[in-house]
Amino acid sequence: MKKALSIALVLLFCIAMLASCGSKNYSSNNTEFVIGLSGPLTGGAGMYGTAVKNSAQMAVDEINEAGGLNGIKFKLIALDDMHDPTKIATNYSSLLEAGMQISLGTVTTGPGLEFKNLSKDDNVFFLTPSASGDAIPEFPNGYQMCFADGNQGKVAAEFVNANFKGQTIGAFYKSDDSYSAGIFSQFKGNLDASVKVIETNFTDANKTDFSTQIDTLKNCAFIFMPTYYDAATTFMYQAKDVLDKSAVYYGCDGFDGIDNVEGFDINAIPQKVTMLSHFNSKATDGPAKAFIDKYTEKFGADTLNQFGASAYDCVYAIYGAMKAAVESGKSIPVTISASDLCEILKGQFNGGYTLKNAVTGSEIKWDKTGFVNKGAIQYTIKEATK
Amino acid sequence: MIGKFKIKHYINYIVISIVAVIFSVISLSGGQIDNSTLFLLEKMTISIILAVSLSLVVGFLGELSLGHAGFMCVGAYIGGKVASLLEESLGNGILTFIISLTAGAGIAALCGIIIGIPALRLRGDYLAIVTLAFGEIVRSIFQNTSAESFGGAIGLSTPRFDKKYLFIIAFVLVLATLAVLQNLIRSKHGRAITSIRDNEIAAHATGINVTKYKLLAFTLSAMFAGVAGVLYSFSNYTVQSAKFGYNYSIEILVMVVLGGMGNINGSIIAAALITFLNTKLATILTGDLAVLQNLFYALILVFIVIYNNAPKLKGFRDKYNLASFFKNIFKHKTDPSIVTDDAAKWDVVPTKITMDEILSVDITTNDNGQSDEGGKSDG
Amino acid sequence: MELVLPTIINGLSLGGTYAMIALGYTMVYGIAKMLNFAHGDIIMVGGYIMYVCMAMGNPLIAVVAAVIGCVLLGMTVEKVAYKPLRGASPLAVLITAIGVSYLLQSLAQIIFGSANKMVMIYDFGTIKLFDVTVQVSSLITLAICVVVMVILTLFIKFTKLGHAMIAVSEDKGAAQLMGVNVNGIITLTFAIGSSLAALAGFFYLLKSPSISSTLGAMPGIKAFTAAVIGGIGSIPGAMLGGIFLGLVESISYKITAIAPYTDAIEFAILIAILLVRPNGFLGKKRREKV
Amino acid sequence: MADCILETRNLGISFGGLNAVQNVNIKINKGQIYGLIGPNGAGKTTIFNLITGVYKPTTGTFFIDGKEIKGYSQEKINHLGVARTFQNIRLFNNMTVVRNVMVGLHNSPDYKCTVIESILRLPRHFKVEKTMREKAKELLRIFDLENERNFLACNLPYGKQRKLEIARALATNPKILLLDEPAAGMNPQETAELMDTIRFVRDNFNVTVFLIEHDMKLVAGICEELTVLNFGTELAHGTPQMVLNDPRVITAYLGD
Repeated sequence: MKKALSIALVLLFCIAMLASCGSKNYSSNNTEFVIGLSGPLTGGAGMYGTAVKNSAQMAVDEINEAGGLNGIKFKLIALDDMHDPTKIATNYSSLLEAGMQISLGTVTTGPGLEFKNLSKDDNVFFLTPSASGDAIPEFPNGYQMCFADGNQGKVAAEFVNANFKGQTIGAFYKSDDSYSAGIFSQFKGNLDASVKVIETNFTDANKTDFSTQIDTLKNCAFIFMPTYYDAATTFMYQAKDVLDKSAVYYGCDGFDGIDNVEGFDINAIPQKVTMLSHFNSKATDGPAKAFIDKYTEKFGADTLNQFGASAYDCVYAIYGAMKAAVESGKSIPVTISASDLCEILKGQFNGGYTLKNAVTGSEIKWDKTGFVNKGAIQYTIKEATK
Repeated sequence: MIGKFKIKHYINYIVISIVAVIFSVISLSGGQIDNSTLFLLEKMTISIILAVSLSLVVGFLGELSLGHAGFMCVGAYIGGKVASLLEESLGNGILTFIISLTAGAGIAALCGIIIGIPALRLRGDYLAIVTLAFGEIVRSIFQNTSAESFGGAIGLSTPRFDKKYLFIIAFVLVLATLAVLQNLIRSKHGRAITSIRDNEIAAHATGINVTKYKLLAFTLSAMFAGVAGVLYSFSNYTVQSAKFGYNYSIEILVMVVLGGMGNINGSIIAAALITFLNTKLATILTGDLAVLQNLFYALILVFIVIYNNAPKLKGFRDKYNLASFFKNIFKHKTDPSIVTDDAAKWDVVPTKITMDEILSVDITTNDNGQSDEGGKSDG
Repeated sequence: MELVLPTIINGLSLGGTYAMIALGYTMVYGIAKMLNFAHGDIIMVGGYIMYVCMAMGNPLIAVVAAVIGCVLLGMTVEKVAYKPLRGASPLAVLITAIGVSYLLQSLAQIIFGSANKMVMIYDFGTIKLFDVTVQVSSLITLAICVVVMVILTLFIKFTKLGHAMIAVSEDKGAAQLMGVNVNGIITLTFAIGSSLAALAGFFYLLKSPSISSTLGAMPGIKAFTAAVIGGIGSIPGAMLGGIFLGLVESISYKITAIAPYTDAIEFAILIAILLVRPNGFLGKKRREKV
Repeated sequence: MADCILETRNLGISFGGLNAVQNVNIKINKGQIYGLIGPNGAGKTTIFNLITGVYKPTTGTFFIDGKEIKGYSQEKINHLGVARTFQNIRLFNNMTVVRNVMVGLHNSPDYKCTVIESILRLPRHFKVEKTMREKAKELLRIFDLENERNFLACNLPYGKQRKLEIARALATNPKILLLDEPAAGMNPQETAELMDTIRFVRDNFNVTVFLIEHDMKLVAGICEELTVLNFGTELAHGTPQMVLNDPRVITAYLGD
């Protein structure tokens, strides 16, 4: 028995070893520029990951059809992390071993915190479409396409300061979620002293019955709700008859897609629902409209959201920056190492590179901190029912 | 018999050492090891430590702990915090590691004592629920701490140890864990712990200090879970409490069950195997297929336990069990009832006496009515 | 008063669902003497059955289908997974139950995907009660809970089957000798427990219409907590425990400083009660015999 | 008093108002073989449970070797020299026979070895393990179990399981050995062997034996003194001849 066990043990480790031997310079055999991405393709946040993957693929296909970068094509590799930070180390290595030279980072913040550290060690450039944590672009190689949480909280606080001076507003957030708690703390920190905020929260284990929270907020005319849409819909459903019909929900980018949830009719909610966004999913003109049409045609409207729009812009931003670098005389061979490419792209992004007429903004720039600089939209998902 | 060196008692140390040395030599000589292999090795060592330490409580003491990830959580947060505090003054070296390891494992052991106290009064289902509750409490507390102390919802940023060396340290820790737990189990104290598993009432009557040994088992088990936690915090940049939920505790339990309870080598193999599969499957199975992995765990739990424990399958088991299969191959002893190994042979879940059995036994003799204390279903 | 009354009413609303689940838990635990970890997941299955049936549009059909489906599922699980282990150690049964719970969750995820599904079964609306707006469905839940509690108590006290159940819970061997069909009684217990789970799933979805494969896991554990607090095996205890837990949750959420720790508080209360009074509020004392 | 190993004074316990045992006064001298008999449900095992600390008495008290026992744990009482067997055999089923006995030797001062010493594998650990195993084998030889020492306890035949339980109890080096129906389920041949064993144990291990038994042949054959229990109270007390001819005892056993 013992012998058999030990033989099995040795065999197992040998398999592990054999499975692992490979080359060190992963990109040296590349025939395309490889863009890596890790996001939740399944699970509760699967809608976001899917949107990002689809949109990024769409952008890659468009660029390739147009001839790529001087004839060199791009390739997107997207891995599933199920919004679980512990999957990132594996995903990251797999991406690197698959030849990743540039990255879109992660779709969500929790895993992104792990990703930014790993990519720092290897100096891999990443531009995340939607991981909005303030700490995501901490290192020089990280950039964001979406507004950082702090920024969202700040913008929301400014909105409240301007409109609700001296009044009482409500807030509802998820206390054990980095995204939700992060935005809320920034929001609270930037709030005018005259605004009184009644706060309630919930945790992952209690996300189904919000009667206590609703009762606490029942007299509020304005409710700031920096949560993802799943909890928000439950809250709205349970509160629809309790809150005043004229009350306003105000969410951040987590609200995105709330009007597309299967089985949930946003119009059954009498209250007004608004969100802070950089993308208008009902746009009737401009690049946004073009994107919406193309996306809906290819993948349907179910996963159409700002995450995808952002990812679409990310790919174009990277492409644009590489093109600009080549035009300015830099050489970018297809087998360039991730670290060398990172230096080139950093130079571009820090040097005032601007993405114009994009889906999520008409003029998108970055500063050295990695935060994005573009205009925000106050987007009304639905008006109050009369 | 005792004192004689027997290679089979040390085979697991030898195998693990060989693997560790092979990889160390390749890694340190600048050889070709992928990062993903190093991650895999780190994860495997963490899983092995967790599985072996849980095996002490589940396999040898015979109590079900559903909060093992909670102890790991304590180790990870405390170890990570100490490391990040020390990083400035001491750098990210071995000294920092040792101090944080001591702190993390120590606090986790303390939690083990705290959870061991209910273990003295409760058993079976109730204890399982208490350990589950403990795991959730720990997670909930770390999740809601302020950003300055333990990072709150965002998680604690911890220094990551150089991955070229971390797995070597991890292997050393695996060997240390094995040494401590195996030496304990193969001693008079281990026998005492196993006797509690086999028959707690008889253990009391035989003068075994049940309190002491239950606490000892829980504390050591928690301590090594803490060690695994500290390793985890060093192998990751952030420690996020969501990782240490109920599901993770179950995953560790699956390793112990798959390896055969009370079989340390089995736990090691199962831990390595499941971690390996997890990592490889994660890249192969995407989309909703990823759930197949969980389905696989579930099936392992249900079938292995039923196969090993169903009273009706006893004859079948005796005939076709793995042990006799291997014995036939290697032409060893043919009588399956003879066991000469020092670790108690025990593929079967412990036969803890149920409340039912205790009650029913004496009803037949002391039926003056005094034994009529069974829980009535209608209260 | 302005704060107290709504808190109590909300607590009752929260507690009603827990009580409903806890009733099923306590039935199974009290008679089969096993902790059916999969109980919460049967609720989830009931939810998905209702989700599928609602496509046909009739809430009544959905509920009936869910009850039938859950009863069949409960009986199958008992036959396939638990019955072979009768007479084996409780640890083996416990681990199998955890396995079954996992199995149901992953099967549901494979079939229905991992994204949340919304299903509006029926909207009963709200009413004002002492100036507090309450979901009518919460009140119905509480009322049905009381009715179920009374029926179950009467059933066990006054029917032959009920007496057989008590006999099985006291001593399976002796009951068998007295001509009680032990396996049949345990299957019946699971059937009753599962139908209660289906009902609980219904009331759960009335309140929060979002279904996922882990829908039942946490409420299941919380309801077990409730059953233990009330005294496991005691039917009125389950009700009491559920409402107590609901009140604790409601109060805890009212106090901003401790709100994030609500889960921790609930579990801490569980540990404290198990240590101080292992039999809960209404449970009977059991003595260990040698 | 000096040669009295166990004395109970008005010992009693009630479960929820029901008096399971009341006012039991038993006095056992050193070296005696003392029997406790009575119909089913008379409270015999309850008395054993009281003496071994499983239950705490609600009234009265008892002395072991002149020492009053108050609220002691089962382990502590065992350390004071009380060892027992169980009516329904309680062995460590998944451990080997020799290890069952070694658990019994666990607390002996001869085999002291701390947890740290064991974990670090200091010399004492090896010495203790070796001597413990030798001692256990010696005990098994006495009970004719040496050849089965590497069997799992659950694989032993019934009679040998009973013997192993006695061997394990003896390994704790008791002053008084409590045997709960040792002959239950044995055939006459085995019972006769058992009687010899019990005498042998008493003579060679310097212990007092206190036993519960239904087999009147065994009781009459080896007990020097008897107490009869009925409905939790003492019915009769004396030598086997006296007690077994007492009409009250006959009534209690056979009914009116």
